[in-house]
Amino acid sequence: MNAIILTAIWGVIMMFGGVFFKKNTTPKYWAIAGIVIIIVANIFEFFGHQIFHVDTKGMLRFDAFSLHFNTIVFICTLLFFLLSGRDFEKIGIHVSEYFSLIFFVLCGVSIVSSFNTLLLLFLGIEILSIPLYILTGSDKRNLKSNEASLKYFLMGAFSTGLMLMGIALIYGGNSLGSFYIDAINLGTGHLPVLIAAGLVLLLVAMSFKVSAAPFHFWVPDVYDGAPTVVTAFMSTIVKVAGFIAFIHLFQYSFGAMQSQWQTLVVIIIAATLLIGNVTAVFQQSVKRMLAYSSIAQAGFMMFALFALNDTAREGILLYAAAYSLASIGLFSVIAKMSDYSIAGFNGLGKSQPTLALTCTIFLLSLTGIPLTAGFTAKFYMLMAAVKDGHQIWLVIFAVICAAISAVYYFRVIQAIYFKEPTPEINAQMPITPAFRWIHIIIAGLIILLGILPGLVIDWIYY
Amino acid sequence: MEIKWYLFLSIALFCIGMIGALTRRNSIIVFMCIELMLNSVNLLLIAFSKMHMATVNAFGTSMATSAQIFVFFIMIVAAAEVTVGLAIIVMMYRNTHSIDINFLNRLKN
Amino acid sequence: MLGTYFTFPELLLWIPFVTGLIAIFIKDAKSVKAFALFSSLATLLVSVISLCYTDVAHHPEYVDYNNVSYVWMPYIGSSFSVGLDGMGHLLTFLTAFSFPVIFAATYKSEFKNANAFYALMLLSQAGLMGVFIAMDALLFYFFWELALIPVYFLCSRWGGEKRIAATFKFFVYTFVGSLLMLVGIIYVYLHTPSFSQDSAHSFYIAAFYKAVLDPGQQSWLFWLFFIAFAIKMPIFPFHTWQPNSYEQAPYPAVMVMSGVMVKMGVFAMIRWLIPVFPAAAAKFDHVVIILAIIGIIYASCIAIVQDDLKRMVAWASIAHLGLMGAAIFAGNFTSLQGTMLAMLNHGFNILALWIIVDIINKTTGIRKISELGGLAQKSPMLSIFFLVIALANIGLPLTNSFVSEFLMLTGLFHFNKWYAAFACMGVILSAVYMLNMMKNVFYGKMNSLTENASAMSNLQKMVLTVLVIFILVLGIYPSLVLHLTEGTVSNILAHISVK
Amino acid sequence: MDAIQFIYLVPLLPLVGFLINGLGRKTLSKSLIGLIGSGVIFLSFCISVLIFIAVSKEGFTTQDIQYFDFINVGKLNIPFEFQVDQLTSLFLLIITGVGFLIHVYSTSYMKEETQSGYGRYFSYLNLFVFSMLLLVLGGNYLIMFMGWEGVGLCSYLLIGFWFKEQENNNAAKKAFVMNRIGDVGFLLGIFWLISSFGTISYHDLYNSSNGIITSISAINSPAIVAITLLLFVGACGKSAQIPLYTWLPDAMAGPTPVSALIHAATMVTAGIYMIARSNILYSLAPTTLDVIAVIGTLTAIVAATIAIKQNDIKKVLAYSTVSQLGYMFLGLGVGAYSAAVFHVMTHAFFKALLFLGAGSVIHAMGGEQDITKMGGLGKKMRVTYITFFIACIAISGIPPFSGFFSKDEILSAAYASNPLLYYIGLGGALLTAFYMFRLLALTFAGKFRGTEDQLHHVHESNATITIPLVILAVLAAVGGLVGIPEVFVKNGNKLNDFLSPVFAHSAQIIASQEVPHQTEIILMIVSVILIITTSVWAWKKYKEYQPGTGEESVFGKAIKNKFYVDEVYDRIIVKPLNALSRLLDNVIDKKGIDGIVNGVGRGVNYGSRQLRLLQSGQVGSYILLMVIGMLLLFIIQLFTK
Amino acid sequence: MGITQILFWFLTILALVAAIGVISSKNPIYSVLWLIVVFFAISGHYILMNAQFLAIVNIIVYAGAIMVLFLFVIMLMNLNAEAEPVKNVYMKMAGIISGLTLMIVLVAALSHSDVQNTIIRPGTSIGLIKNLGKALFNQYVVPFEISSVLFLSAMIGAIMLGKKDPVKKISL
Repeated sequence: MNAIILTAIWGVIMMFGGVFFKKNTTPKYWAIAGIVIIIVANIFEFFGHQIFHVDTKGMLRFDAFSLHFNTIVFICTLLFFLLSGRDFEKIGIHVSEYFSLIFFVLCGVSIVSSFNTLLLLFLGIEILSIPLYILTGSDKRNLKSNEASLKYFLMGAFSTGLMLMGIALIYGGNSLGSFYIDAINLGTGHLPVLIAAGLVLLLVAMSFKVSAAPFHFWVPDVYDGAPTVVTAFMSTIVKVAGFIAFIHLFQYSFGAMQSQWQTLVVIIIAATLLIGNVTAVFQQSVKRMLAYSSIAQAGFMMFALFALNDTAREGILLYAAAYSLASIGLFSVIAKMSDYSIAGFNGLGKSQPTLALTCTIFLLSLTGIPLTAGFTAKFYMLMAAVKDGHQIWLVIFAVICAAISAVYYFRVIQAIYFKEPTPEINAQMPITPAFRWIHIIIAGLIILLGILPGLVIDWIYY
Repeated sequence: MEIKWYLFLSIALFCIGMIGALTRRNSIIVFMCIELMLNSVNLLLIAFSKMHMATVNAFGTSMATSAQIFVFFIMIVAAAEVTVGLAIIVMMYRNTHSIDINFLNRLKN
Repeated sequence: MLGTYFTFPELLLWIPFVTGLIAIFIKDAKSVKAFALFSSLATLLVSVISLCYTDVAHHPEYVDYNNVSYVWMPYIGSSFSVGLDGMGHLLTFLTAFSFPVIFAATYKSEFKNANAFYALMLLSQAGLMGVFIAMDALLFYFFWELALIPVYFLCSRWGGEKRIAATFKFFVYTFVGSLLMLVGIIYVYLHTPSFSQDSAHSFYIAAFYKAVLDPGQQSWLFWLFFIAFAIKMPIFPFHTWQPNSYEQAPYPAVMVMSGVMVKMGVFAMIRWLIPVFPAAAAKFDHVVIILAIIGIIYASCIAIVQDDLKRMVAWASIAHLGLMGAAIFAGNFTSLQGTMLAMLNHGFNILALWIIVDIINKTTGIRKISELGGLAQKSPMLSIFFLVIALANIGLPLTNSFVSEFLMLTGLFHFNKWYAAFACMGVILSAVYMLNMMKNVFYGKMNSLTENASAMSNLQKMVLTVLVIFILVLGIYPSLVLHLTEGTVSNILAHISVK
Repeated sequence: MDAIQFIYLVPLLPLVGFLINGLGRKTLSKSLIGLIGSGVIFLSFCISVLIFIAVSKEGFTTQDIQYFDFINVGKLNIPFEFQVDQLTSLFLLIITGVGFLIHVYSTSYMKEETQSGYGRYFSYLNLFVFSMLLLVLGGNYLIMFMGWEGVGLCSYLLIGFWFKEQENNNAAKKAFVMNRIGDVGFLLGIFWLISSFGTISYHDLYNSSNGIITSISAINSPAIVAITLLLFVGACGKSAQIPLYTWLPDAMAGPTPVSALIHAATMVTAGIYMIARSNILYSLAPTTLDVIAVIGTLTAIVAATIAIKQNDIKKVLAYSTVSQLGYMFLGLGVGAYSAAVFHVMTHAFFKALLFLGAGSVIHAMGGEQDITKMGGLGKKMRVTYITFFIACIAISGIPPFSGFFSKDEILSAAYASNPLLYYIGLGGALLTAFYMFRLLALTFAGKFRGTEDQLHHVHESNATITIPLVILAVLAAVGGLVGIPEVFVKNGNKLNDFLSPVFAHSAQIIASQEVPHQTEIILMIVSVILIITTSVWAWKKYKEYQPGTGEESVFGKAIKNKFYVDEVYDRIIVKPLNALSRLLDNVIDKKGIDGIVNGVGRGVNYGSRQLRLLQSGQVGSYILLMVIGMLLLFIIQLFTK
Repeated sequence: MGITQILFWFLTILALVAAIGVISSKNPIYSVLWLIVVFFAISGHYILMNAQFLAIVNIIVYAGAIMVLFLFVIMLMNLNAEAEPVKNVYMKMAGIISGLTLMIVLVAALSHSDVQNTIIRPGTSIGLIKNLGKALFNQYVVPFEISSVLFLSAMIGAIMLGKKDPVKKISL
């Protein structure tokens, strides 16, 4: 609850800050201060010290898992602010408002990680999405940004419609007439047809949010068109929040009858892995490539939904951290570049050796090479899936797709180290020592989680 | 009336809205179609709320209430969405003098 | 004593790892070279000392020096367990020995960004060591991949013209294999008994050996593991990455790859494949052996017509590893002992061969066999070295490979006479291509290109002499190695027969 | 017994010589190199003599000396061991004795080599002797195989001694590879032995009291036939029998003393030794013996036929060796093991003599080897001429020279076994007489047919060359007397008696068929008369030879071109192998397997290009695709159960 | 057929016809008007089901506010029938077919649901404002507050996107 309230409050503070802040650079520091406070408050709540005592009537449920997830997300956001805070200034003049919207998104994130009724799921998802529609279009005079924003908005609204229809059907189908997600849980019996239809609609709507195929079509265009710094935020933090909501919902409401809808998840996973990985291979723009790669990674994260066991819950947290850290790091570099194509990375190994090394670590992590968090995350996902015991072929298919993913991630690595730099492009990237150090910290975190995943996982059982 | 007629009606409205969203290129009309879809959901929810009228929750209120409140929230959200959506459409119109959803087509492949 | 604070496997792993990290920061090319050489010599020293601490049968306290296990990820039953058994000793020694040899032999070569180069070399050594000492499946997988990454960078950064594509192919190939293996590891893991209260299953090697898998499960799991290992070795038809990447890789990297890395596959088959899936191994032994033998003949034939020295050696290596693959699956004491010996021998021989190819290439600037000739007049010493090494490759008696080939073929013959007969074709064909090379490169008349060939450096002479001495000593007294690995082999055979 | 304790010195000394000469080839002086090279062999020879004396003593039993565990894996234990018996000691004498003479001869013959070449030469020579000694001393098949491959290697090195000429290298390679083919057979034989009996020590296998073989009474059991045949394949390679004989004539590319060494003392006799050593095994496999006899006979006649048309002095001798080896195998094939060994010995003498004599001639002619360009050399090179003449008589089998006795013993044994073999063998003997005297006549008789320069150059060789010739001539003349047939002198066949312990057990297995003494004498007389007639005819025919006479018949041409065997081999083995290799490399591998691998990559790329077209950039189509996906999910969820 | 049924069918047909009118009108303004008709029809249904409060809200918020907003925007842009270019016929067909298929699939599937024949009768006080207001500010106070965040962000967005910034060149 601390997080929800504080993020909302800080969003309001930032909103008013837009009026009072004289310099464009000030909001960044306020935002960093805010997120630090929120992290601290959240950790406090994790250890049982609530600041705000609110009776939610059971509509929100703060367990160790959701609070822990919040902490991870906020820490990622902090790192994101530290790395890319200045890039908001490039979008336009409303820097403070951008931050304010980000905080509202974070409010949505904290809601979807702990919702207990479909109503709050719906509200959370909307709070998460609406600021993002705006942020996507925040580069107002950029037609790509306009286009992305419109596409995102229309499709997002459409998926909201699907989701609401699903909720309505589920409401009608369960005899209790309840929106509480644990009340929907019907045990292992046969799925009533109304609930089955509602489930499919919810699955589709949530798949849309987490960019699983074939509901992923908005992703490449929106990620590509949005200002890079916004892309970094929404492709990482918002997306993993979507996953948490997804899993939360399906585990509590439909977990017991998983066998009746697992096939759908299998189809979605297979399609997502295939489309994400294969399409990414041909992309020339790193930004767009990362968009496809985020689809591909979503395929892996969907395994948590496929398996729905403890390992999957552990894995999704790890995956959230690993994927977010690496992507934030990469996007922060792209945000500094004038050329998003792979050629933009040419010779980075020579001009920016430290950055090159950290980027390589990020890419290796995304590929899933051991000693990086990406590996442990994938490992947990695969383990969860194998533990589930069904559809081993899907796991094998997934690892083959992971191998395909090496193709496009390594194209960037090849550009960094084995290609000669093109002098005119990206000659003077504004790289500060602080930026470098934060990169190193992120890389360090990735490796740390690669060696000791327990650092993240153990807290679930605190 | 049997509940099924409401169900079919709202499905019909939902699908008509969907067909509109699929076939029209005017972004405002597409948006209106989506609103139509939301309204069909509202109708369905209220129909179901009547069905669950007898069930009472832990707080002593009828389960029908929760659905009606839900509809209320849907309306809130729809209003917010409309604000943002129209702002986006207007912004695009300012830049391109078009509200055709296919007019801007820089992002593809 | 030492065992209280540090065990040998740890030292073997951490020395190259830490020095590798340090090496990045030594900007001066000469110093980093010397540093790398000394680091590798230190590792070698540790390895040699560890060899003295092997007699576990008579000195049980030696277990403390050679095995250690730390808590790592207790909640999933994985631990940092490393240990040295006979086979581990053998292969860590090979690794420890190879690197100083490589550094010394290429001491004259200049590499751009020397610090990165030598750092990656040392890191690859650490990865390789890790593979050979890991007693935990997850740890094994970690090192299995980690050994690959530095080599990938080495080859892609310092290789030939088409290096990026060739090396990447190599990378993807092995990556696919290892990911498949990962699925297999997870599956087996979920069928292991518990080894601690913290988790229901364990990655510990003994747990893997005890995993309860019915033959049906073993059948498909076997292939998941097998493909990974077969790609690494490589066994026909998973070999196509090798000639290209060897052709493109810089010499030190290619020495690491063919001298040590390919042994990872052989090693892993013996340690992680056959004892874990004995039923499947028994079921598919014919398939694998036939593939391996096709590989022997196929690769030997292709080696005959190669014009590029590097490609020729690459194909020769595939042929030799084919024999090892067949011998492993013959699965008797003789063939396994032969394979053990062969791993070491092949390491020495191919290393020496690459050193010579490197010298030829560096001094003449060409690699085409057809353009070379008459080097024996220019550099008789080199030709003598090559002769011995070529003979060792052919498997002539009194050289090391003879014993290993003899044992492997004996074992194979015991398994099936026809297989041995076909595998022997490789013995004939190897003579053809090695002598072809001898004839066309060293014999004959000098030409304008080879006239300028300069002599070897003293360091190279020394290294080659050491290698030749090893070749001969092991050829005359192979018991040195056979005694070392006896225990391992009987353990593995016991596992196969028990299950 | 003392000498036998030092038996390890016999091979060790040449090895030491090899090392010293090899390492010091640049620093040591030529004379020192020669001295060391010959000296070590001489010392070995002395020890061999002592061993021979020790072995010939009454009550000697086979000695098995183990040094260390060579290979010890599980149940398979192969020690590094030597075995000494009569056969071994005889071979030791031949190898070191004849080898020593060749060394001495070489010190002078190779004088013109460069310093390092000289050193290299002697080190190889020493290594050669070492390998051969290892071969005969080995106490099990593996040690034998080590020597076996070792001689192959040395022949490779020496044939390609003048490595600047690629022809020599090709010959060397051919020799090695052909040997290798045989060796693989040998190796498989060893494997089979191991898998059947678990051991390959002669001691364990053949020991008269508790040998494993002895306990198996089944004659012609498939395993034994297979083992013996496989081992025989090895022998074919090493001893140049059909079909693996073509390397030997090509091996003439090396220096002439090397040919002497290969043909007389070492290498080619290895096959005979091996079969003689495994006589018990072979006696248990009569089928194999028949095969050996047939192949031996065939080789004898074919090689002899080819020899009559050859013009290269060394080629003639080479084919004669092949032919003589055929006789030896014939002897082995009909179970006359000691006769074969006897022929090995006499052959060593006269063939060494022939080659060394040929070397002397070539030396004198300044490297010329074509006998049609020689003639009349007898006047200028008396010693060479006489010794060569003696050798010719000996090889042709004219009594009382050595060749007569040994060949006669083989032929009579062949007659006892199957008269047909005898007749063919006799035909071969006649051919032998013919080509040897043709050679003699063309070289030494008539007018000189070379250039003026050569005529001036021709001279008798110096003492270091002639003395070995003389010694060998004496041996060739009288060497046969150790094996005088029973027909002439009771217990005259000393060699047979000496070797009898080795073959005793075989004699029990094979019921020996004795030819009646009268028949034997008649056969002998007939053959001698025929041989002498042929010899005289050949001498007459070629005494006044003038080149360029007449057309060759088809058959003659075929003979001259060695029945086109090399060409056939080239056509059916070498070329197809090369073509196959290229096919494998360029088509199967690059296009096939790698093509599939690359195809997967291209497929992914293609898929990528196609799939991204789904991303049309139009919201309408995105929603449409979403709806279709949703429909699919609905159908699956709601309508499939 | 009682009055309720007659009203039901009337409103249903009205809603469907108007909905089709929404998606088939060339002129956006007609679409808006048709949509308002739909809303009225739906509100009628609400009243039939005794959800008076929502019926009123629906009229006020949707028909009154939101649709007016739409009209404003359309008029602001001065759009008329020709403004919309012709869409690809195949896409149209595909859209219609898939939409209809979805409808058929859903109807076919849901007509087997076990609650379908529950009769809905008018006559409770649940839908009254008093009742709902109590629930909203007791049980649903948290979502209610949370929805304010939604509005805030929407507001910021509308302002930010609508405000005229110092001129920056349009980047393509």
